[in-house]
Amino acid sequence: MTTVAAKPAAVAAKPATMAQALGRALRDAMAEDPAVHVMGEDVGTLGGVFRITDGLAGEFGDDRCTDTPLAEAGILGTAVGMAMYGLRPVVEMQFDAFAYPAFEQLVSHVARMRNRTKGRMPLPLTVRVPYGGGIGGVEHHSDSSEAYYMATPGLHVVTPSTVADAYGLLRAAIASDDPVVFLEPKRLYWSKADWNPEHPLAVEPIGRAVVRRSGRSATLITYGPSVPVCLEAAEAARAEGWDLEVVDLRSLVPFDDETVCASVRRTGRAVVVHESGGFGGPGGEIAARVTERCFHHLEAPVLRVAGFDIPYPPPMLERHHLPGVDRILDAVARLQWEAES
Amino acid sequence: MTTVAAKPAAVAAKPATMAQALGRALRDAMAEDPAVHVMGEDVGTLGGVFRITDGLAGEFGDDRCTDTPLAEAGILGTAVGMAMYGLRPVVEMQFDAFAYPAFEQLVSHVARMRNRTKGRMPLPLTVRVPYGGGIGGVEHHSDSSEAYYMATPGLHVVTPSTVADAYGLLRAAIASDDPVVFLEPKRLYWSKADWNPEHPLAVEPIGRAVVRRSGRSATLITYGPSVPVCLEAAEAARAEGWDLEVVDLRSLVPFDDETVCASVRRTGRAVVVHESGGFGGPGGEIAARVTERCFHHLEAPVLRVAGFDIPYPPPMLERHHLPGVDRILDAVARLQWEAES
Amino acid sequence: MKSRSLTVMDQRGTYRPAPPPAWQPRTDAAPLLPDAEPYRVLGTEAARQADPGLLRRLYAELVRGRRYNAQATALTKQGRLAVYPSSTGQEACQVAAALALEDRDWLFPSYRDTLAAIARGLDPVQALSLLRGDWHTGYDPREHRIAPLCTPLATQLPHAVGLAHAARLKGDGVVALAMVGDGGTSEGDFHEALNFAAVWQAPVVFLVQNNGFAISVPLAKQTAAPSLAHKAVGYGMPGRLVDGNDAAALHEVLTEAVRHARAGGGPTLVEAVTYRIDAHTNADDATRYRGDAEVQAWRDHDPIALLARELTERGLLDEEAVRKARDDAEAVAADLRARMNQDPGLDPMDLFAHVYAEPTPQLREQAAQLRAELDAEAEGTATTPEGTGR
Amino acid sequence: MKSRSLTVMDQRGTYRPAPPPAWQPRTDAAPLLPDAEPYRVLGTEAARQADPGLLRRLYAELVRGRRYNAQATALTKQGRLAVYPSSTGQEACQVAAALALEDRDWLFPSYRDTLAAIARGLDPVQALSLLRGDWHTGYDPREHRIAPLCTPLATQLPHAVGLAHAARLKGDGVVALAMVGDGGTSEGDFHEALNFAAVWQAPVVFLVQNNGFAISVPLAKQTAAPSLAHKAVGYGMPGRLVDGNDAAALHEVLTEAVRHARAGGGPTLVEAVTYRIDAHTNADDATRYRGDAEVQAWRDHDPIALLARELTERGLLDEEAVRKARDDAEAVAADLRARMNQDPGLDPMDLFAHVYAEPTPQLREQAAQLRAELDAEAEGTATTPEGTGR
Ligand SMILES: Cc1ncc(C[n+]2csc(CCOP(=O)(O)OP(=O)(O)O)c2C)c(N)n1
Ligand SMILES: Cc1ncc(C[n+]2csc(CCOP(=O)(O)OP(=O)(O)O)c2C)c(N)n1
Ligand SMILES: [Mg+2]
Ligand SMILES: [Mg+2]
Repeated sequence: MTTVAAKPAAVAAKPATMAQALGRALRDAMAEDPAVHVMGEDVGTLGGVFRITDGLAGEFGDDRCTDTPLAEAGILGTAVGMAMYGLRPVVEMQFDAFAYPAFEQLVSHVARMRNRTKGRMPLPLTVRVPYGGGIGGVEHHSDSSEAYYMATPGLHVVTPSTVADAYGLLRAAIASDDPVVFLEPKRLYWSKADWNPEHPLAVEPIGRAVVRRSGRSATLITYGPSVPVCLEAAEAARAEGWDLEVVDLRSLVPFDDETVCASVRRTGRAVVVHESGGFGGPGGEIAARVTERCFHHLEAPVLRVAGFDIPYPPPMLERHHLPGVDRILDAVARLQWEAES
Repeated sequence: MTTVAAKPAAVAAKPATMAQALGRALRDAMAEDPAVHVMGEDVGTLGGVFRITDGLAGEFGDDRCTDTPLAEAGILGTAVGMAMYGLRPVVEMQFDAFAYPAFEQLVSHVARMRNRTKGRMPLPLTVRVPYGGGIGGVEHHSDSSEAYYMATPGLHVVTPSTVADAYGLLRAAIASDDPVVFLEPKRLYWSKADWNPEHPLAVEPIGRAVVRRSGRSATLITYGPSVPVCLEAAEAARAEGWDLEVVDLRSLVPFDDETVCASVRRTGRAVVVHESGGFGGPGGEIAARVTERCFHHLEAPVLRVAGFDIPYPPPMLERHHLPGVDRILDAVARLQWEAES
Repeated sequence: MKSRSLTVMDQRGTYRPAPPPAWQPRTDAAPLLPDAEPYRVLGTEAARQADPGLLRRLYAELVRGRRYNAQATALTKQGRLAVYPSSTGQEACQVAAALALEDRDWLFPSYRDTLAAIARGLDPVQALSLLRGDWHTGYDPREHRIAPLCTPLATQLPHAVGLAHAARLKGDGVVALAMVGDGGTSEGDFHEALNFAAVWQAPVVFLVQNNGFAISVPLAKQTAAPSLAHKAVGYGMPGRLVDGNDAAALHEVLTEAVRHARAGGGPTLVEAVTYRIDAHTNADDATRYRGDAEVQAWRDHDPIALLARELTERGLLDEEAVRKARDDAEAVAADLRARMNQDPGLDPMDLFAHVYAEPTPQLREQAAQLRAELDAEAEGTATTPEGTGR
Repeated sequence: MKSRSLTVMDQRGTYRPAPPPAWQPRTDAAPLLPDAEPYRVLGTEAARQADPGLLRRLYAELVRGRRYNAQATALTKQGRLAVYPSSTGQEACQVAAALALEDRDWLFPSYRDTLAAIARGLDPVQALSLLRGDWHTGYDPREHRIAPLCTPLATQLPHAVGLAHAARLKGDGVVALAMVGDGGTSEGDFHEALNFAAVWQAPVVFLVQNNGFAISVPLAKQTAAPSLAHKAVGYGMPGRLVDGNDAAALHEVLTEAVRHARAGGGPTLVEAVTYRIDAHTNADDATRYRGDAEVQAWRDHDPIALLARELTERGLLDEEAVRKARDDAEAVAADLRARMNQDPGLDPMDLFAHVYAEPTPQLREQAAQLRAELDAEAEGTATTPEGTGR
């Protein structure tokens, strides 16, 4: 698994995984604010199937970290009621595809409660969804469902790609007075970075993209599990003479037009990269809005490298589906370099 | 309500509404193929809240047109089982937002059954969803949910804008060996066209867009409820000196790149128009793919006129939300005409 | 399996090993089962013991509620409401639900339950926002402890459970009462809510108004259960079957269920057997799915008439009281009529104000666009300012 | 409301008006209720009457099933399976479910039920496609009348109801048997499926394998019901509680429920009380949530041992038969091992072949792209052909 560098920690830094950073974020949030409650399937005694919530039930008790009955609509629906009463529930969906039973609660209630009540009933609620493939998961365990959430006004949609962001963005999500769908890239759970567990990392504001790598030839616009792949592609591209910039969106909603467009205006070329299926996926929105805003800076159309428009493949075939370095470089090659020179 | 002209009928034509055409399509399909079963809430005795299924229970009996218990996941889930046994269920969801409880069945099963079984278990199943606003519906009765369905590989997504297409496309959907989400624009239910009820209209192939109005200045790419609005805008645009082409997609999946791109290559300018929210909505995909394919033909970026990125407004405010003629003309005006001349 | 005599089952009893270790019944099923017939108070001995003040209060509320339903339906004809789902015939359920609660408790109404919200003290004009179409929820849920009127059926039931659970964790002694129709019991959310409530022993009362129909679909196509109250046993909570047109019986059963919940006894499922006298909404044609005779039979079991008869027999209702109730109801209707005729004074810019705590940059752009359009419209420069879709 | 003595409820009985017109109980609740204790055959008088041939057949299948579970778990260690959810300890449920069905009937397994599919005659290699990861469903559901192994819990239950309903409409005499875990009963789809089944009187049998846990979550956090079988009454169908480690009892109850469904009697809910001896899957650490003592208690109630004891006591099982069963199981395991070590021979182009009956133009483009990549890879021109994400 790719190792992603985080912000350097002050003292006595040691390697931590993204999974640990997420767990730490939950712990710190619970310790700071008694209104924060964690709930979901197997989050208590077991500590979650990915062990993100490990130790929370022990530290804060079953009422703060609760093993619920096995019913996702019920989990999210009761969390809505808890938020209505002033709590800050953090819900874990066990896998991407197992969030679908809660879709109605999410779309019809979570996303609309504040607006419905003219702001009188905000819903501070975080829905953690482990998402994406690359872990050899069997059917229904590797979906990229961000397109559904992006198309639902009223939700924030956030996804980290580094250990530091995992901590900082999850803290910000829990602190937000709005509902946040927090997408955790499963295959980065075991990615590592040095950090100092005594000095937890900063809370990151929601809604700002970051340039993970500066470059001048073209911009790779990406997020979550595809960030390390893009960074790898950018390294490989040097051999071809391309100096690629990599923008990590971090937040799909709100969308940071400013950072993205500043980069594309500089480079004049862009490729959007994500695992989610291409058709109707996030890349269409991103390419369209970049084109609307940067049309006269573009030397070539904004291209997309995405998962195929197919149900997520079985483990033995997933490598053919996932956008990899070669596919990204192929797309970069199609950015009409001849036209420029 | 706007009246849309259908193909001229042979003899004794008289006006029919889109609602009637849909009902007739169901009737004819049921009469031709005993495997076709209609099911949903209130579709039997009542004939549906929009009366689309009026008379079917009387003609074909309760077992062919069935009032189900009130549970959308159950309706779609049992329809899956019926299709597995060789029937061709046509499911009615009462309103757009009330299809969400069935989302998991749709995404996790309906869309995947054929692929999951390597083609051995196709699912010939039609899900009729009345969608969109403009009818003064209270909360949850006016959603445009097509972005969710477009982002789900394995589904066909079809939507008529004329009386003739309502008949022709619904027949094709029911005849299809694949699952089709058939989106019915509620506010066109009472739109009328002349047709001859003795000679039902042709079955339209799924996957082909049509040029509803030819023009040379720019292309309006649209579908469903926005087609009449675009045609109206095209008429109004003549006063401004613009000759607009209007492409009615009819099928969002598969997408007819050929027809759309041929038009845009001719006109050099395009605006995508739909009611669905802009961010993460269908327009992003459409603008992106048109730009990818027609970049050097474009005089201006492909623009989008869409619903705002907000939960659907209450009836008294919906007119401010819906893309109307003025907003379309504003977008056309922003297509950088100066740059050309 | 209609009879339980499986071939060798009769042999049982001779040898009974202990149950396997993981299996123990957690509750005794018998006390969870509802009565075989709906519970009644009016017209029975029990009514003699009921508090006269309560009965008179219920009567006044029912009369006012019926008038409110008639007025709201009339307002749809005048285009003042987008739609109105009447609770005529179900006023006893609506009023009893409201009156069973203390001030600190929460009510979770469905889309049909504006009357319950009003009986709880909510301003009718605020209650009607959703159906008038000026906004979705027209009141502050926290101020009134009334959750938003809920359109997607049964989806507010898990909210009630979560809220009650949170209140219990805080030790606030707050109870939630959630309302759902017979049709709504078929939804998955009903099941999940009741199960969570029972597992958490949440202080929540579920009131099913079984009015015989889900729009046009009769109960027999909705369930094959002995009663909807029987569903309780599958969750390990008590089920109660009540005559939904008997305001006194309802008030007693609901009050007892609320008290039980508050005392830490956990949730109760109450089925109130009633009837919707009006069509589903003003837009519905009920003659398509039911006959006059059936409606008439239920008119003969009218909640107001049942209560009036009891009160009259006991000398608790004189002409004066009847007139007072009627006048009071007329005043409420007149006030509603007058205020619903006023322009709600909407600001289209509100469309962007409450989607998030802070509007996103995208929403700020869109708000600016609408602002410009409205300004242009105000200046009269827009060619066609009116009409849907323009 | 723990005791049913509401203040005035005691007064009832003196006056009992007819129930309101819309309310009639549709079924008598009493026969729907399960027994207070799980039904047993083995070790009881009833076992004496059981068919010796059937008992011996069950024994051989259980032994084979246990060996299959062990082999499949071993294959995960060798990287031949992506994951394996073992049914060790639950073999009696698996085998009885398969054997209760006729050839024309349909089985709807959950993700844990490969053994049931195999006991029904499916090739283990085909059954394991999902868990091996070479495809999702590795067999033709229509050929074997086995629905795809279903990962999202309880979601296949409505499919079973729909299929059974369709079969009934065609008059085919086909029954569907659908399997779900104790955890799965909490899902909305469980509720909706059972309700549809009862309303439609569909010929379907629901088998809940209550193995005490949903991954780590024990039954007490899943439900407060007297038993899961008690849920049946809320749908108006009979509920049956069976010892899930007693193959003879299960076979009898399931066969009877299938017969009842085939005869037009409608659905039955069967709860089999059993235990998962292995961890949830090879990836799970069961020591985090349960103790050895509990596992040992269940080992003492082992389905194979229970059956072997009965057979031995009746002189129906000699060493020869034991050895034959074991040899047979070993042969099956060896065959499975050998075949799972073979390359499944996958064609990546299959990714595009079955999404639709006809690939969309978009999929044709994407297939061409992958084809070109694969060709380049084959020619060795690709720089880094291997590895996830490349
Ligand atoms: C999830 C959902 N599905 C469908 C509808 C459409 N609908 C509105 S009312 C209604 C019938 C409700 O019946 P019931 O629950 O008995 O309540 P009642 O109308 O009788 O008060 C239906 C199907 C809805 N509002 N929500
Ligand atoms: C809808 C859904 N939610 C969550 C999961 C993840 N998951 C897989 S197995 C399991 C526990 C299942 O428990 P139970 O139903 O008792 O079956 P068992 O594993 O004991 O056979 C969970 C939560 C899933 N597969 N589907
Ligand atoms: Mg009803
Ligand atoms: Mg289990």
